[in-house]
Amino acid sequence: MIIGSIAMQVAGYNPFAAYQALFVGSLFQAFDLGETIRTTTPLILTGLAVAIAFRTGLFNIGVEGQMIVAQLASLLVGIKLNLPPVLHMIVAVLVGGIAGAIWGFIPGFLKAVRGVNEVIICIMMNFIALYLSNVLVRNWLSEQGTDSTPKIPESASLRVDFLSEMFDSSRVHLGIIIALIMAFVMYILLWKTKRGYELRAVGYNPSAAEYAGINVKRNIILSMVISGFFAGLAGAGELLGTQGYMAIQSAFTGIGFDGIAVALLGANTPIGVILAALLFGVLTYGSQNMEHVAQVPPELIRVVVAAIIFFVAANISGILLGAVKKKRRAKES
Amino acid sequence: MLTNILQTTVLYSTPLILAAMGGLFSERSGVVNIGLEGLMTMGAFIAAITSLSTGNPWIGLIAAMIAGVILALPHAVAAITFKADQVVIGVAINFLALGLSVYLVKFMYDAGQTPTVQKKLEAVAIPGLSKIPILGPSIFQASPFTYIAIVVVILSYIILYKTTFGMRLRAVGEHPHAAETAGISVIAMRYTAVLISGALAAIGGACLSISIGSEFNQGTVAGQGFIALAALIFGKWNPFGALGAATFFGFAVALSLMGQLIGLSKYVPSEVLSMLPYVLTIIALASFVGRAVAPSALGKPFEKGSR
Amino acid sequence: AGCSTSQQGGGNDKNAGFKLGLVTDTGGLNDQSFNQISWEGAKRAEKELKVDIKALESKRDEDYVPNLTKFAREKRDIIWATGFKFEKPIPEVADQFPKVHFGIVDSNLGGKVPKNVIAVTFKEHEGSFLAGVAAALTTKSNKIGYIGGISSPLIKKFESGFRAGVQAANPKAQVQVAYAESFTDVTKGRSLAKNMYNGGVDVIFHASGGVGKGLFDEVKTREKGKFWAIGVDMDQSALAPDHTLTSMVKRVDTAIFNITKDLKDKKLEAGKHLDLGFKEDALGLADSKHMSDDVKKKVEEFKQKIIKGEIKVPKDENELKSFK
Amino acid sequence: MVGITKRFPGIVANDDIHLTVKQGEIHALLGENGAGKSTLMNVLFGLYQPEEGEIKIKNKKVTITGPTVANKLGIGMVHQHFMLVQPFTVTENIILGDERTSSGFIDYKKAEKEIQQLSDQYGLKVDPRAKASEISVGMQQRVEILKTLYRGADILIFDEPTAVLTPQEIEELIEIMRNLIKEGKTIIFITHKLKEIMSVCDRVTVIRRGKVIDTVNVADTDENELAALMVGREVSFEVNKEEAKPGEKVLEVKSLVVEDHRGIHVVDGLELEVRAGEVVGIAGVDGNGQSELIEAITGLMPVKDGLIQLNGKKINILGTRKIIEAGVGHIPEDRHKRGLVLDFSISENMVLQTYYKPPFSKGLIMQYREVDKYATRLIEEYDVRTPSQQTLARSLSGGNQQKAIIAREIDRNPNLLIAAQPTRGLDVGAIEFIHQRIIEHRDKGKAVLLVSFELDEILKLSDRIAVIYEGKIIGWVDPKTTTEEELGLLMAGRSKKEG
Ligand SMILES: Nc1ncnc2c1ncn2[C@@H]1O[C@H](COP(=O)(O)OP(=O)(O)OP(=O)(O)O)[C@@H](O)[C@H]1O
Ligand SMILES: Nc1ncnc2c1ncn2[C@@H]1O[C@H](COP(=O)(O)OP(=O)(O)OP(=O)(O)O)[C@@H](O)[C@H]1O
Ligand SMILES: [Mg+2]
Ligand SMILES: [Mg+2]
Repeated sequence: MIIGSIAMQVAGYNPFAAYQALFVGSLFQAFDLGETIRTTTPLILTGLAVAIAFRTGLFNIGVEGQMIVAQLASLLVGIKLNLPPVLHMIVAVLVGGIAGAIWGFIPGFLKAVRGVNEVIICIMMNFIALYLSNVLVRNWLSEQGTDSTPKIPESASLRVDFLSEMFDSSRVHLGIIIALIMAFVMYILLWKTKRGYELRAVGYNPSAAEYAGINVKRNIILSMVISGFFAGLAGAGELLGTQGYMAIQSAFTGIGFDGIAVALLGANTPIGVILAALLFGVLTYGSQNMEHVAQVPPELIRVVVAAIIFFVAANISGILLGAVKKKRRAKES
Repeated sequence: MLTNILQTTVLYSTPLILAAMGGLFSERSGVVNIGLEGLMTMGAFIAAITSLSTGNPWIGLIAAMIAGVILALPHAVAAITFKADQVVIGVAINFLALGLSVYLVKFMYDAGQTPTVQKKLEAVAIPGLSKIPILGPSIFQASPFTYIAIVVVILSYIILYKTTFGMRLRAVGEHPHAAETAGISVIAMRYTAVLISGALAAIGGACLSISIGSEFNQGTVAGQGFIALAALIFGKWNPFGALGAATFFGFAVALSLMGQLIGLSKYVPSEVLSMLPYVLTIIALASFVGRAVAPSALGKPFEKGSR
Repeated sequence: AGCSTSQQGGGNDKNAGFKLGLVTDTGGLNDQSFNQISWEGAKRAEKELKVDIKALESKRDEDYVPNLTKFAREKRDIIWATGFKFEKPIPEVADQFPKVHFGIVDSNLGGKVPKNVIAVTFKEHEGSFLAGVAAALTTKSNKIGYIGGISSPLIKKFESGFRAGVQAANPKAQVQVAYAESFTDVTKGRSLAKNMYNGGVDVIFHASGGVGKGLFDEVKTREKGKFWAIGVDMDQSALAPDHTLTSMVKRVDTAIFNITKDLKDKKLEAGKHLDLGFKEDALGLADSKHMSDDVKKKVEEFKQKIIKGEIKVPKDENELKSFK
Repeated sequence: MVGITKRFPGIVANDDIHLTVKQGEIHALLGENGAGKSTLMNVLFGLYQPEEGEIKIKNKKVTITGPTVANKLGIGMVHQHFMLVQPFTVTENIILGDERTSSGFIDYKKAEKEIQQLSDQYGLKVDPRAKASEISVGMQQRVEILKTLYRGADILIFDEPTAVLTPQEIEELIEIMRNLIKEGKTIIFITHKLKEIMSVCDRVTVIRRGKVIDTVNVADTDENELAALMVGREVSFEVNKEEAKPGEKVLEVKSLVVEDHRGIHVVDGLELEVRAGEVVGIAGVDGNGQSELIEAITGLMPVKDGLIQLNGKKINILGTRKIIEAGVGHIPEDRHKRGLVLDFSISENMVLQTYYKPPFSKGLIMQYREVDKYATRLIEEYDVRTPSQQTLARSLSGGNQQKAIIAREIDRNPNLLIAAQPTRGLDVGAIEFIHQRIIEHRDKGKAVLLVSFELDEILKLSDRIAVIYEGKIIGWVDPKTTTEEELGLLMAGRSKKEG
C-alpha cells in the first residue's frame, strides 16, 4: 500500500483518494459489492485448486488451461443439451469440472508414470487449451459471422434473480456458493478423509507413503485430477455465471495465475484461500474504480498487489517460524 | 526452406535461451525462479526506453541488465533473507514488473507502448561464416543477441563446471549445509546467482524490444518467460540442455509457421498448427526425455544450522 | 491514458451538457488500433462539440459489463464500446438501462439491435480489396503475403477482401496467407514476414495488431523500393517510412464523432445498424508517396466500381470462392 | 573450551561446559541422545555462536565465527550427518570451499593427485573420481576425513562416525584414527559405543542434559561405569532371553533374484526361512543385498525371479499394502526416508499403515480422535518422549523417532517383523529398551528377521544367523557357538571350512 502511495505521489496522483476509490468502489455499493464477489468467486476456486496440488507436492501451473477447457465443456452442455432448468445447470457445472479434471489428469499421469515434471506439461497444456478453444469456437460453435458463441440458455445459467437483485443487478452468481462449498470440501477432503491423509502423506514424503503401502502414483494422478476439477469449476462458474458465452481469446485471463498467488498467500489452507481471494477480488475490481474516480491507472494496482504479496509472503514465514519456536518451547518445558 | 526454418528457429529461441540461462543460475543455486517472465518484461521495457533516450541500443542492453539486477534484488531479499516461499515471490515479481512497466509507459508516453526504437541491434553477418550454405544465413547472420546467447551458454557451462564459483554454486543448490561447513557463504552465493539471473533474463527481454521488435508494450513478453522456464526444466538444468530445449521449441514453432506457408492451413486449422510446438514438447518429454532431477535444495530456504 | 482523461475529461458532473463514455476492450486505450482511434473521435467531440468525455479500460473480458454499467449509472448520454467483444455485453446492459444510448463498433449484434443501441460496422473487406489492388499492381515477383492475427471472422474478412482485390487487379499474382494466432507475438510476425520475403514475396499486408509490428521490423532491414508492407487500421507508415506502401485506414474516429454529433443534435434515432463504407468515407487507403500514380488511379477506379455496386467484394472464404 | 553455554529456544543445550583436550590424544565425548554433544562440537567448529564462554587453542583465546575460521585454526569436523554433495565426485567434495585454481579454472588433475597422496599417507582408500552418490558409506566417511585433512586440520572432530559403519569399516576407521594420532593430530570422538571408547580413546568426557558429569581416563574405568555415568542408572548389556521355541515356517524365500536400477542382480538366488518364535539375524557387509532383500519382501522393489512365501502364501506378486495386511511389520533402515512422514504429527505417523481401517476411519472419514487415543497409548507404552501426540515427528530426537516407529510396527502384532538397523545411532539406554521389545515379540510366537551391521546386536538377539554375501546366504551359524572373528571371516565371503 505504502509503496503504491509513494508511486502515486511521485506520479502526481492523490493516493488517499485512490485508496478511497479502491475500497469504496469495490465494497460500499450493492452493485460493486456484487461485482467484487463475482471477481472473487473464480479466484477462490483457482486458489483452492493450486493449494490442493501443493499439498500433494505438485505445482499446478496449468489452472489457466483447465479453466478454458472447462468453459468449453460447460458451454457445450449449455448450448447443445436440452435439459430441465436446475438439472441443466448442475450437469453443466459438473461437466465443466470433469473437463478440468481431464486436463489435469494428463500432467498428473505423465508425472506419475513417466516422471515428467508437471510444471512444463502444465505450461504446454495451457497453450493447447487456448488454441483448442479458439479452433472450436471459430469453426464449430460461433454464430455465423461473429467471434463468439451463442449465449447459454437460462436453464443452464448460474445466475439467479434473487442474488442479482440483492446486489443491484450485478452479475454475482451461484458460483460463490459453489466456491465456498468447495473450500469446505477441500478442508474435509484433506483433513478428515482417508484419501486426504494419503494425499498429504504423499506430498510430504512419497518414500514413506510407499513404505506404508500407499499407492503413490495413483495419489499423484488423483491430486492433479482433483486440482483440475476445482479449476474446472472455476471455469464453469465463469462461463455459466459471469459470461454466458465464449469468445475467441487472444490471451489468458490470468485468473489461473492469480490462483497461484492466492493459494500461497492463503498458506494453502481453505480459509486462507478465501481471504486471499477476497483481497485479490477487492484489489482487482476496485482498481477499475480507482481509474474511474481518481484517474489512477489500474496497472498501478498490480504494483500494490506485488508489494502486498512480498510482505505477506515474507511475514507468513515469520509467523510460521514463531509457531514452530513456540511448539518447541512447549515441548521442552 | 531449410534456411527459413533455421532462421525462425534462431529468432524464436534466442530470447528463450537467454532467459533460460538466467533461470539456470538461480535454480542451480537452489532458488526457484518463476519470475523470469517479469524479469524479461522489465528488461524489454528498460532496453526500449534507454535505447530511445540515448539513441544507442548497446546502452539500452546494459541498462536492461542493470534493471534486471535491480528487480532481482527484492526477489533475493524476500526469498533468501526472509525465507519467503520462492514461488510466491516469483509470482509477485511478475505482477510487479508488468504493472510497473506498463504504468510507466503510460506515464511517460501517454500511450500503450513506447515509441518505435529506430537504432536497433539488427542482424550482423559474420564475414566468411555467413556464406556457408543453410547454416550461414541462419546462424552466422543473426542478431547480436544470438551471438550473446551462444556465448552465454558456453560461458555458463564453463563457469558452472570448471570454475570455483560454479562448483560452489552447484554445491549450494544441492546441499547448502555441506557448502556451509566447507566455509562457503550460502547466502552470498544465492544472492549472486539470483542477481545474475536477473541480468540474463533481462537481456532475453531486451532482445524482444530492441532487436526482434522495436518497442515495448504489455504484450511484448506474453508468456515467453514461462516457456523459458519450461526449457530450463526440459533441459535438465544444464546449459546445453536448456539451449537444446529452447532450440527444439523454436524449431517446432518454425515448423508450425512453415506448415501455414506451404498451405497446410487449407487442410488443418491454423490454430491446430499453432498448437504444434506445445504438443511436440509434451510428446518429446513423455517419450524420450523423461525424468529430470532438479537440484536437491531447489525451493528450500536455507536456515543456518538446521538440517 | 488515465492521466489524459483527468486533464481533458474534467468529469464535471454538474455540467448538464452532453456526456460520452467510452469503454475499451482488453487492448486498452493506446492500442494503436480501434480503441485509440475511437478515443480520438471522442476527443474531437470534446473539442468541437463541448461534450464531456470519459473512458474506462477493460483488463479482462469480465470487466465489460461492470464498466458499461458504471457509465450507464452516471447517465451518460452515449456509451461507446469498441470492438466485437462487446456483442454480448452490450445487449445485456442496454436491456437494463433503456434510457441510455449505447454504441458498439465492429459488430452488427447479429442483426438484432436493441432500441437504444447503434451498431456500427465497417466494410473492411472493401478497404482490404483496395489494399489488394495496390499490392497486386506493385509486386514485381507476383508473390504477395497476408498476415492475419487470430483467425476470427473479422480478420478473415480482411483476408477475403484483400485476396479478391489481388485477384481482380492481377490474376497472375499469388497470395500466401498465414495466421499468427496471436495479436501480440512480434517474433511470430517477424518470422512470418521473414519467411515470406525470403520466399520471394515482395508485398505483405497485415491485419494482426501487435504481430504486424514484426512485419515492419523485418521489412525495414530489406532493400528499399523492393520490399513493401501495407499497414492496417491507421496510417502505419511511421513504423517503416521507406517501406510502407500504404495503409488500409478505418476511420472509426470520424464515425464516432459523426454519430455522437447526430445524436446530440437529435438527428439520429438509435436501434440501427450502420454499415459504413467508402460512401461515408469511413474507409480508404492512406495517401502515400510510394504508390505510383498509375496505381493510385487504378485503386480509385476500383473504389468507384465498388461504390456503384459493380463489384461485390467477398466477406468470407465462401464468397471468395465464387468471386468472379 | 571454557564455560560454554549454548541455548536454543526453550532449552539449554550446553550448560557451562568445560572441556580440555590435550594435544595428541583421542578424547571421547559420551552422552545420551540429545545430551548436547553435537551442539558443543558445532560451537567449536563455528557453526553456532555460544551465548557464554570462550574457546582457547594452545592457550590463546580465539573467536570462531564460522567454519572458515575453524579451518584456519586447524579444526576439522566430520559431521554426524554426512555433508557430501551427492552428484559431485569425491575430488569435488573434498576441494569444495578450498579450491586451488590455475588461471581461474579448477585444477582437477592436481587436486586428484594431492588427494591420492593424502589418502595413501593415512591409509584411507578412496577413489577420487567416483561420484559421492555411488560410493559406500564407509568410503563417504573416509571422504569426510580427507576433507578435513586436505584443509590441514590438526584437531579433528568425529561426530558419531561409527554409527553407520560395518564392523570391518569400524576396524578400519579405528586404524585410521591411530595413524592420525601418529602423525601428530588430535581427535575428539563422539560415539555411543562404549567398546570403541575402551579400545582407542585416552580420556572420555561424559555429558548429561547439557552438563559435564565427569572426565575420566579410559584406563581407570570400564563400560558399566561409563554407561551408568551417562544415563544416571545401571544399564544392563545382556539381553535376557529364553531359549527359542521355533514353530511353523513363517517366511520362506526361494531362489530370489532382485535387480537394481542398473540391472545388476543384487540379490542372486537367495534362500532363507524364518520360523515362528525365532529371531533370524542376517549378518553381512553393507551392500551385499540386505536392503534389496527387505525391499523385495515388503513389495517395495520388484522381484525378478524366485518365490517369497508368508505362512505358505505366495506374496511376491502382491503390492506393499497387501503384504502388510498379510502380517508383515517393517522397521526400515532409514527412519527419515521411509519410516516417518516428518511433517505429520506423531499421531498421524502412528497409523501410517492402518489409517484406513476401523477404528481409525469409518467409511471415507478418518476418526482422528481414535487415532490420538491410540497414539497416546503407544507413546506411553513405548516411552516415546514427546510433549504431545500432536508434536511433529520432525522435532523428535532420533532415538524417540525410532521408538515411535518400533511402537507402531510391534503394536500391529505382525507375524513377521523385519527389523533393519533398529538401533542405529541410539544411546545405550534406548538400545536396551528396543532389544527387549524385539525379544518380547519373538516370545509371543512371532517371527523376527533382523538385519544389522552391529555384530554385537546380531549375536545377542538372534537364535540363528544367516550370513549374506553377494546376494546369497552363504552359511548359517549358531550364535551360541560362534565368535565375532568367525562371523567376520564368513562375512568377507569365505566359507566356514576354508576359514
Ligand atoms: N538447531 C537447534 N535448534 C533448537 N534446538 C536444538 C538445535 N540443535 C540441538 N538442539 C537441542 O539441543 C539439545 C542437544 O542436541 P545435540 O544435537 O547436541 O545432542 P547430541 O548429544 O549430539 O545427541 P545425539 O547423541 O543424538 O547425537 C537437544 O535436546 C535439542 O533439543
Ligand atoms: N533444526 C532443528 N530443529 C529442531 N530440533 C532439532 C534441530 N536440530 C536438532 N534438533 C534436535 O536435536 C536433538 C538431537 O539432535 P541429533 O541430530 O543429535 O539427534 P539424533 O538422535 O542423533 O538423530 P539422528 O538419528 O538423526 O542422528 C533432537 O531432539 C532434535 O529434535
Ligand atoms: Mg549428535
Ligand atoms: Mg545421533
